[in-house]
Amino acid sequence: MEWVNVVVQGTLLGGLYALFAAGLSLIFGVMRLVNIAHGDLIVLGAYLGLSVTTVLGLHPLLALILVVPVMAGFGYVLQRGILNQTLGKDILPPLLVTFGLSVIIQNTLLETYSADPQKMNAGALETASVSAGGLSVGLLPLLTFGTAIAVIATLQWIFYRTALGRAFRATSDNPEIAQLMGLNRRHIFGLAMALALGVTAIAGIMLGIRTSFDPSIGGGRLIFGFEAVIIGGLGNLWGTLAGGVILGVAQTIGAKIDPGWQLLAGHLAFLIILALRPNGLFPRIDG
Amino acid sequence: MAAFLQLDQVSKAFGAVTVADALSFDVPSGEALGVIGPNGAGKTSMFNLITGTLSPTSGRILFDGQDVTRSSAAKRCRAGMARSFQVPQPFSGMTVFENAMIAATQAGGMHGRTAEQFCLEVLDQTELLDRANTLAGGLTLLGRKRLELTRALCARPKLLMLDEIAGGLTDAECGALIQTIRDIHARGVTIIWIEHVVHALLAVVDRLIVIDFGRKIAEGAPRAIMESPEVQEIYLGIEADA
Amino acid sequence: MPDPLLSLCGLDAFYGDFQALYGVDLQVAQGEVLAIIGANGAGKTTLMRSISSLTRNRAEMVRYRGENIGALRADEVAARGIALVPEGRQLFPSLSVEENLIIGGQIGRKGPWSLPAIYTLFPILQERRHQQSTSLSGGQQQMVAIGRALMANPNLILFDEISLGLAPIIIKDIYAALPGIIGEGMSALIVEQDITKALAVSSRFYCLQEGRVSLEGASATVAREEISRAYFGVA
Amino acid sequence: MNLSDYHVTRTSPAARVAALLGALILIVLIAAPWWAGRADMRLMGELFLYLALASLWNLMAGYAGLVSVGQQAYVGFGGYMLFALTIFGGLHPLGAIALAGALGALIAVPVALLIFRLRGAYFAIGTWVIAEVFRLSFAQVSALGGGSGSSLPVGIVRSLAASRSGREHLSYWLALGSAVLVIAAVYLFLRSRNGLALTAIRDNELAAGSLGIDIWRTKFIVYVVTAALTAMIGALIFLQKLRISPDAAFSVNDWTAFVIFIVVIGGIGTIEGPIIGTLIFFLLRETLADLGTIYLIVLGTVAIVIMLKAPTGLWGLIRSRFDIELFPLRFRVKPSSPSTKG
Repeated sequence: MEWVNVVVQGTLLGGLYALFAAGLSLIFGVMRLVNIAHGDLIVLGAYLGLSVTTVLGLHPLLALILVVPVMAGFGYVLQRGILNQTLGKDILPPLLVTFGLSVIIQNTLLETYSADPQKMNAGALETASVSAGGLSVGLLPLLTFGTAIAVIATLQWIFYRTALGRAFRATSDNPEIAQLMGLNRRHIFGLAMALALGVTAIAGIMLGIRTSFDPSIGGGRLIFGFEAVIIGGLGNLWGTLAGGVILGVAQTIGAKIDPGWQLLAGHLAFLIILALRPNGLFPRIDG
Repeated sequence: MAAFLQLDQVSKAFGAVTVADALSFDVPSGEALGVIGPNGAGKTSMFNLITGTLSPTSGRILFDGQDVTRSSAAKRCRAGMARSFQVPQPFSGMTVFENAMIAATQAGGMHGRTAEQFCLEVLDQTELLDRANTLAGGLTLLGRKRLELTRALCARPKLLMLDEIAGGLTDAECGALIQTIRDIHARGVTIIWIEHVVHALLAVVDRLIVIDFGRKIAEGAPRAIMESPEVQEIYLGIEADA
Repeated sequence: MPDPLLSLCGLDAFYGDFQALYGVDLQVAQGEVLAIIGANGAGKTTLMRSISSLTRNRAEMVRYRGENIGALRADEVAARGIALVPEGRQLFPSLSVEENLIIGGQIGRKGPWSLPAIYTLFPILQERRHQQSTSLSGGQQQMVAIGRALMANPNLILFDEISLGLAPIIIKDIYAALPGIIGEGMSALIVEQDITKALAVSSRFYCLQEGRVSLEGASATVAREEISRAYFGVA
Repeated sequence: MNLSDYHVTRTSPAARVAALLGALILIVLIAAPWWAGRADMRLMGELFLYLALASLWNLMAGYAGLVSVGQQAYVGFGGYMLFALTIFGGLHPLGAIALAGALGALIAVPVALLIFRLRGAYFAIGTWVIAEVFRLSFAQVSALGGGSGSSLPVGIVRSLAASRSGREHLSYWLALGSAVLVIAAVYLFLRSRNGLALTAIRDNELAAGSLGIDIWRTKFIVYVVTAALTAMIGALIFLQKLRISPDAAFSVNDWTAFVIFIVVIGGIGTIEGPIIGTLIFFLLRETLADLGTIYLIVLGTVAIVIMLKAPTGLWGLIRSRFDIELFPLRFRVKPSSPSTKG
């Protein structure tokens, strides 16, 4: 029973990691951009949530209504103002520019909010739990997991059922020919980044409710998201959720054995999967 | 007798598009083989399969007595293959001379002054010597094509594979090119040459194969092949109608 | 002569340091079908890319319906009614056949072409409409590429080597469909390596050689030797 | 037309002047203990170590196309090896530094086998994961102080040199020597046949492969050698710091972010770039140090602007303007007797 509990907790933790990963996966899927600043943007989302809750006295979940559009707008401006200029055959410019961005965001947060760990107050939600079959599961982790499923289902729907998704896929397949369809690549990429940062804002707020955070933790969140993406298989959103769950379960099992091993166990699970299945567990099948 | 290069039922498909369809042919040592066929017939894909840039869906490729079907491009090159690319692939940030040096030192196995002197000779032969210090990225298309030939020659191959190097040349230039390739052939180098400029091809090759839709549709003595009705039909639409 | 639909005035084009086109002058009248011929590497594809702004130019080098469009983005040129059927078809592999067609009509220009019209023209596409475009044969893929361009209801349609890599019977079919495609008022530019085919469907032609126009004239009356000379430089 | 009219050279007057100047500067630097103050020497020592790290990162990213954001793995590994080998192995610190390099190469082999499965940007994050694994693993070693770290025992420090100034001079010379060694090694490697192959891979992998260059193997060798040298530099760094902890040893900011900024600002893919970049980095740091985090924001912004507006960095701008190479790699074909041509 104890181990079942560990697996359940890990699975739910995986929902959070899938949220970290979804934005990363989306950006890579549409424009082959790997955003090193992704983790710091998650943390930025958490801090924006914190500001909204403290200034307006809103519940963190209500803060989403403000933070998601703000982050999305920021994403659009960021993409059109800076990141579009880095796209091309050479992988170095996007990598180094987003790396620079990571340092800037991290230190701006440090300057604004100080290095002290912060946490958002979600009231009763934090402690509420549901019991079933001898297991007690926190409502918040359950909500996070549900959010992850909802986010991924929505992204999946956008990608495969809407004109925007069609434009994303066409631009990703062949950006040059997509322009001949009247699609302005720069605008499409801006919209993709806006969508990705909207998801990132949700991830940041879920993170901020769940644990304390400080400006330096972005790198770690990037790595968790990245591991979930690779474990699940590039370009597969549901695979990303599975990747997040595997990572989460590996971490809780590691922590169960020795509290110092939580992160190490997650990384090792990732490296083992990389060694055995370099394309991830659920690679997208393409022609 | 084992052929120097042998393709045995080599096929390659991308989805529903087949670029090589059970291709089989032998090239004896020392032969100059010409390859013709319309654009998009799979000629360059065949080169990619032979040199290892593509790996076949099925079939076998034997080179110099070895099964090289699963070998990397680099390994096949070290075994003695060199090619030119139809779409030139220069090392753009390096000079023409450095491009030649890479081929001479990596594939040609030469060192130091010997390599330098050899490169100068080849550059002279391919009429690029006066551009030796130019960055390869700054060459015209013609210059790039010559650089492709230069690099392939600097590799000192046993099997030289040329992919459309005569297009766009003036008559005099084309004549010089034919002479260059004849000289190489005379040294015993086996040659496979894909070319649209048919008169250049006919001036050099011993035998011709015709490729269409990834299939070998004809093979034989050059003149006879060129006069065959199917070649007239598929390859030179003009003559067929005239 | 009335104002041409499209005119190129001294069009130059570069790839990095390499110049692919040198001062090309060319006119297409409303409703005219023009053939572009020339050897590999003569600059035919570059010409197509320049007209559709995939390769950007100086504004006045490309003039279309009285507007200088050379410096516009490719999507802006597309929105003005110029569509390209690119060499090698270049369908979107992650889109279904139908989605490939729909995205072609995304610009929202009014005209005779719509999904039903395309399906009437190429019935096989309707049968295959939910398949991935990569699972089709080469000829069917070419139909999708043509359909995708038509969905934009263009005034000017550019065909770049539409018979490349297709079986003769399919090429015949596609050429048989061309007159129905290039209907009332639509102009077309056809790049084709099969000179006979190109001349048969066009009223005038231009021959390119090493980035320059080496010959132009009426398709019906041109002599073979003249083309041969313009094509290869020296006969 | 006679081929004997031409010859091939790899040097130039500018390079000869640069070599002469470089030799003079080197002599002045070697003599620093006789003219520089204690604080200056410490600063210069740090500068040399950063120069060595930057030159190595540049070899990987700028030439081999292996963009790593996890080189702190080897800096920290080298540092920890120095501590472990001297404290538990009883080795002399200098021997420990050398052995740290060898062990760095050894551990880089399985690491490379794993992360070479990732391409491009994913390779970059993969290297970061490795660095995290190293950090978390060393944090588990209680003999080395676990998460809080440990100090180098006084006896070991003393074994370097009896006097404090002797130790300071020695560690200065070691830092200078390592920078000179790394730059010389990179220069000689790039001039070699393998270096030419590496540059070819950077320009066009397709063509490089079909000219017989084993791309995987070449990159693998660069990765492993870079790891070994980085581990040695790491050992030197912590020999100067005398204290090590997982967070300091495996800091992504200190050992990778700064290094990347140095290379980007100076000019990636050139030997001269990291030298200029290091000088500018230290200049900025010394003038803006009081600003704290603002300094890092400025640095990040400068790096982004350079990457977008002048991706070849400062040295790239200088080179395109004046066409000079201080470290001549280029082959030049020259007419032997200029009088024969008009």
